[in-house]
Amino acid sequence: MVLDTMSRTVVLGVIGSDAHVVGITILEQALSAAGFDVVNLGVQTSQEEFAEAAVAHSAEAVLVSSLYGHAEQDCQGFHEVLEEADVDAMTYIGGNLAVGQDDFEQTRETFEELGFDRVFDSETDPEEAIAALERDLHVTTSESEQVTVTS
Amino acid sequence: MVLDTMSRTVVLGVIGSDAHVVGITILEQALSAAGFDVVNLGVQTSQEEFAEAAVAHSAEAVLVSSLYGHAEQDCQGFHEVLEEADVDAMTYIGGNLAVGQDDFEQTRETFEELGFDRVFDSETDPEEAIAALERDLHVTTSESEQVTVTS
Amino acid sequence: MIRDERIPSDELRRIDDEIRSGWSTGGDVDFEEAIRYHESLPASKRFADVLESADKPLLQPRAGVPRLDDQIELLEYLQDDGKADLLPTTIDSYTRDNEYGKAQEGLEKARETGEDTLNGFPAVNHGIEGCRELIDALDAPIEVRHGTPDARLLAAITFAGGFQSFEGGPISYNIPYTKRHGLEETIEKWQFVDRLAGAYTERGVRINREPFGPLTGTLVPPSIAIAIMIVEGQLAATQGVRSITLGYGQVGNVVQDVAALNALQKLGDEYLPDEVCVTTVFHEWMGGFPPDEARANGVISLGGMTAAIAQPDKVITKSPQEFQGVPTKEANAAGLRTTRQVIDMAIEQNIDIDGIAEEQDLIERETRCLMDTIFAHGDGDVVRGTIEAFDSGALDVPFAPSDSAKGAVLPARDDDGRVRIFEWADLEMDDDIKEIHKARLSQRADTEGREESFRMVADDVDAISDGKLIGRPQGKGGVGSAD
Amino acid sequence: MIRDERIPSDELRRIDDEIRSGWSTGGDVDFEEAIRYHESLPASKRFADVLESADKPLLQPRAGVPRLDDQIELLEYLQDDGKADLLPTTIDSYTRDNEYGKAQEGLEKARETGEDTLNGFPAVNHGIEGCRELIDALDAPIEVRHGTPDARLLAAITFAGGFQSFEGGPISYNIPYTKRHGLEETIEKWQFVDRLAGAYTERGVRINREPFGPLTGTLVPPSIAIAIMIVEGQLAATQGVRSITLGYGQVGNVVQDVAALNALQKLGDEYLPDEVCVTTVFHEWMGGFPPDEARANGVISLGGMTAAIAQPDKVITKSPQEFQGVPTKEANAAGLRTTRQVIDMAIEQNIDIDGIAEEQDLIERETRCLMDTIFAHGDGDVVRGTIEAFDSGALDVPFAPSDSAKGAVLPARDDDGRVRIFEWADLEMDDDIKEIHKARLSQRADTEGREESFRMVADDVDAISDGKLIGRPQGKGGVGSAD
Repeated sequence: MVLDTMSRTVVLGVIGSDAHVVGITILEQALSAAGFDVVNLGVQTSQEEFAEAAVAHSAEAVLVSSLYGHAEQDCQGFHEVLEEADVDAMTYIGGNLAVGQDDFEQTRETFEELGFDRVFDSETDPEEAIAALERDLHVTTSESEQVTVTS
Repeated sequence: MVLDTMSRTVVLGVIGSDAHVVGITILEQALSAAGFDVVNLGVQTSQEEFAEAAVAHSAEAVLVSSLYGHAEQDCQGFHEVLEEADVDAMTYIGGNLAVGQDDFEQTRETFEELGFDRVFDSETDPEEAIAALERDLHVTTSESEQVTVTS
Repeated sequence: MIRDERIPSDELRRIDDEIRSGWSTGGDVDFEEAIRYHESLPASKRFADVLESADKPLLQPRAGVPRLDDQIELLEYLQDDGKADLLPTTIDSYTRDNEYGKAQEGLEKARETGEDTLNGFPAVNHGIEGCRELIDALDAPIEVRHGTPDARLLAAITFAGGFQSFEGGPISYNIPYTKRHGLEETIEKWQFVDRLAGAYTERGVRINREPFGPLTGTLVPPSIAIAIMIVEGQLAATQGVRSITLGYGQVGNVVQDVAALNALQKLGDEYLPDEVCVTTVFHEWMGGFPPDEARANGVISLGGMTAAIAQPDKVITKSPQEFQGVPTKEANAAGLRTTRQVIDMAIEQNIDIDGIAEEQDLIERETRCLMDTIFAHGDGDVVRGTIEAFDSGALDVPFAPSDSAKGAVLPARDDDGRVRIFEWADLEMDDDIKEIHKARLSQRADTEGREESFRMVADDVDAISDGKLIGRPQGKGGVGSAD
Repeated sequence: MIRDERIPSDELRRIDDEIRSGWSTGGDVDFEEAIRYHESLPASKRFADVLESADKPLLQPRAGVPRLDDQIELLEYLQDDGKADLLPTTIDSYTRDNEYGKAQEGLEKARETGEDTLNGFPAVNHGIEGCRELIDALDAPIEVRHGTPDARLLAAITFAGGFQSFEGGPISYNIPYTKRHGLEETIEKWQFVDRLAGAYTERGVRINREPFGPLTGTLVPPSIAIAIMIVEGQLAATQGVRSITLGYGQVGNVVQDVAALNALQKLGDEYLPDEVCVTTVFHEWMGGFPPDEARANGVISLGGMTAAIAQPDKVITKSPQEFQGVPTKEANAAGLRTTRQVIDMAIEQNIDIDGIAEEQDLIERETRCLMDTIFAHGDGDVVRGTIEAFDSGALDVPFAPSDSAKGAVLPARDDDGRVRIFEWADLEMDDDIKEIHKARLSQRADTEGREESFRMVADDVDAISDGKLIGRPQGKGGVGSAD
């Protein structure tokens, strides 16, 4: 199902000391299958590593994953680091973003204030993130895929 | 392991509306194997049925079982009924004799006051009841069996 | 003299009129109106159809409280939080003894105090209107579960009240439940229940009937249970029942349980008329439970595993609080979900255990011996044969409190934990089969270095609640705790 | 260049001295005095002897809290109320990162506030005295469980402190636990740990070593896990270890799990030197658990059932609170008792499932392919071969966070729920074996009416926590919840 469009590069990684690898492994597969060029930085990726990779690969989007509950600390100043490195990319974050906080809307607000363009919870399907990417990056896609968008 | 002694008759039954049959079925087997003549009245046996059977079979012991928690009510006046019928037998009771009452010594006292010669809890092995019977009825038995007595 | 013959229509009406005069709510029954009510129910509430068309085992708990709104709330919880596929309504003890007056007192007291003064739902007292309110409130089909020797009025009211499944039978709700009801008496009464279910069936409302398979719930040899299931199925079929669910209670040995469920379905199909749709229900362990929820969950899961392999049509679940009596609704739902998880994880695995076919063959041969002796005792009439065979002891149930059965046969586990017969008493069985049992029990005796004796029986009765399947000598067996 | 060679005695002493200077408690280690302490322990605390002489699977939970008295209380509870046969002491994360200073801060804070400010027992900070107080307080043998890439100081102190079993290995505590430690580095460090265990062994104190079998805990194909277990066993044997417990994490398909445990024991015996006593440990499901204790009990019970059939030497249990992280001690003990009940009911049943021998044969062939490629990559040296094979991708672990493994191989379940390989990447394997996997996955794709794709992988990762074994299309798979 490679899209009939130019390949777009996205950088993917788990931020901080988090070592949860399954989610991004599957997301990497899903993004590749959808036609993106994926740079997977893996787990325990620093803010600087995200920025360097985004510059080196001219990434159009930076996708940050966090599942161990310390996302807010790990992302403090992240967008400043990206800015300093002249990264001009969409930024998404997803996962278990807050521990013991049930109201996801509040979590979304927190991370939007930190500068993220989109915030996803841990129940998000890869398709949902891909559909958002396609819209945000103005990727031409087929109708049948657009109807799978649920958010 | 039939004992080297005259057969003694014991009457066995579950008193009241109680329908728990497994315990007395096994006790019947154990008593028979130990050489007793057993009259098993089965479940849901009334005070009068115990008395009639004891008279009819010249029983030397009446063994009452109760597992459904209403033993105290079911046994009120039981010894008066036995007396009126001229039953002169040892009386034992065993089972779950009190609901929600943890102190077995108190339960034992309650049933001794009602007239029972021996009171057993639900964890009693058949061997224990048999050993007590042999002592109370002065049954000659072998030494090896006496050492199995635990109460 | 009672025989296995269909009650004529006029006789049905006569008994029906008489029965319904036994309590005020009986007068409200109008058969034609009841048929219309059943016809108005959605397909999802047609018990027989839902059960017979399922592609994997459906789960059903046990549950009954006195007040209607409480019962609705309880069943909603088990449906929503327990994900029960089929729902129960368990009837109180007074109703089982036909003491509707006492049940009424209890119900009124429950309404005043808000306490559960009865141990079940007094459906006769709630009447048709109360029953239908319950049926209407829930999404899943609901079965009446009880233990009533004379369930005629209960059947008349609950059938008219919209229930489409009814547990019990003349043997299975007599032998394990009551001491003094004669078999002839309970057969006659259940012929009416089945005939009434048949009358609904004739009109397109297939009432599902479910003989109670576990019987005394304590180490019942599979062939004895299956023979009684077949007899009750035949009696129901004669009266016009066309949806019959034969039951079986887990003994705990997976090979024997799977073999028994296979044999139950196969022999049920073979012995019952072609026009009957035969399904099976597996009851999770009905014997004593460990006094510990964690261990109880292990017992429940072994049942789930067995169900995943044997794939009966229905599983009746236990709760981790089984030891202490009536479970909370949370524990009841937990038992459902634990069972569901095990079944859903194991059912697609194609687990094919060696020796099941052999064990099934043995169970089938034993069952045929028992069926043959029943037919012989009755000169071909299953009703007469059942009564005579129980009377002679050729048919017997271990640990039966009823005077109608000798209760002289005694089971014990073999070295693999399969239930064999230790004391045959007068049970009819081919000698070569008896030799097989004897050899298996002798093997166990060798393993344990002790004689075969009633001690094995006693130890086995307590084994699962003590944490093992087989009552090996190191385990202490308390007699009093045996029930 | 590092090779699979025994560290010479003088080199052992040199490293030992250097390592022990890393934290104040290191100075207290006196090898001769430690040998005398071990010799003073009763037979019931000699881990290797207890494990190797058991006649049925021994149960062991996971547990570790920062303060010594709390740890004693916790282990006493698991021993008395959980009836654990073997006890654990799980080490905190700071110690795993060799951050003894931070562990000390956490420990002191824990002592002040009474709160669990560390996620385990900082054994290095407690020192020899603290460790021995723990060993002395409990009746059962205790194992050190951690996840430390460089566990040299931890080993020096806990061995001298009286622990006789130590989990981990250079691959199994690297690949799943850390991103940047090189394999060459962790192998060198674990050679010291094994050499130190070997030094005790030479003196009659057989320290049991247990490579961590579950690896990434997520759908690891059995042959990959077994090959890594054999490699770590060989490395330990070279350094003088004589009691080795190879591990395996449940994948949830009973046939495959039993086959894998059989293969693990057989290949372990075959590949490791004769003087090594090889035992096996089965980890109950290490993947995501259902967010529901009732369903979690079902998952745990399936593990117990598998253990009853395969009869490994040890079972590491899970608790019904697995979903929410660290369980209460009550939940931890409940997991033990549920497992015990299932094993004790099922273990005497002689359950022999069809297809185990065939699956075992496949697993053995796959493992031999991997072992062959490791030896080939290293020109006969297993250390070089392991490093080179991981580097080339000929050896790989799915979902490996470590940079030392490609993590490019991807597993998916087949139509029976057995874990097959969907994406081989550069994993070395005979073509006919690849064809078998391909055929099995294609059968599943047919059943589900969809293409084989990473979606199956994603669905399978979430399946058990969603209540099924196989991630069939109807199940929604959330990526973020996949870990």
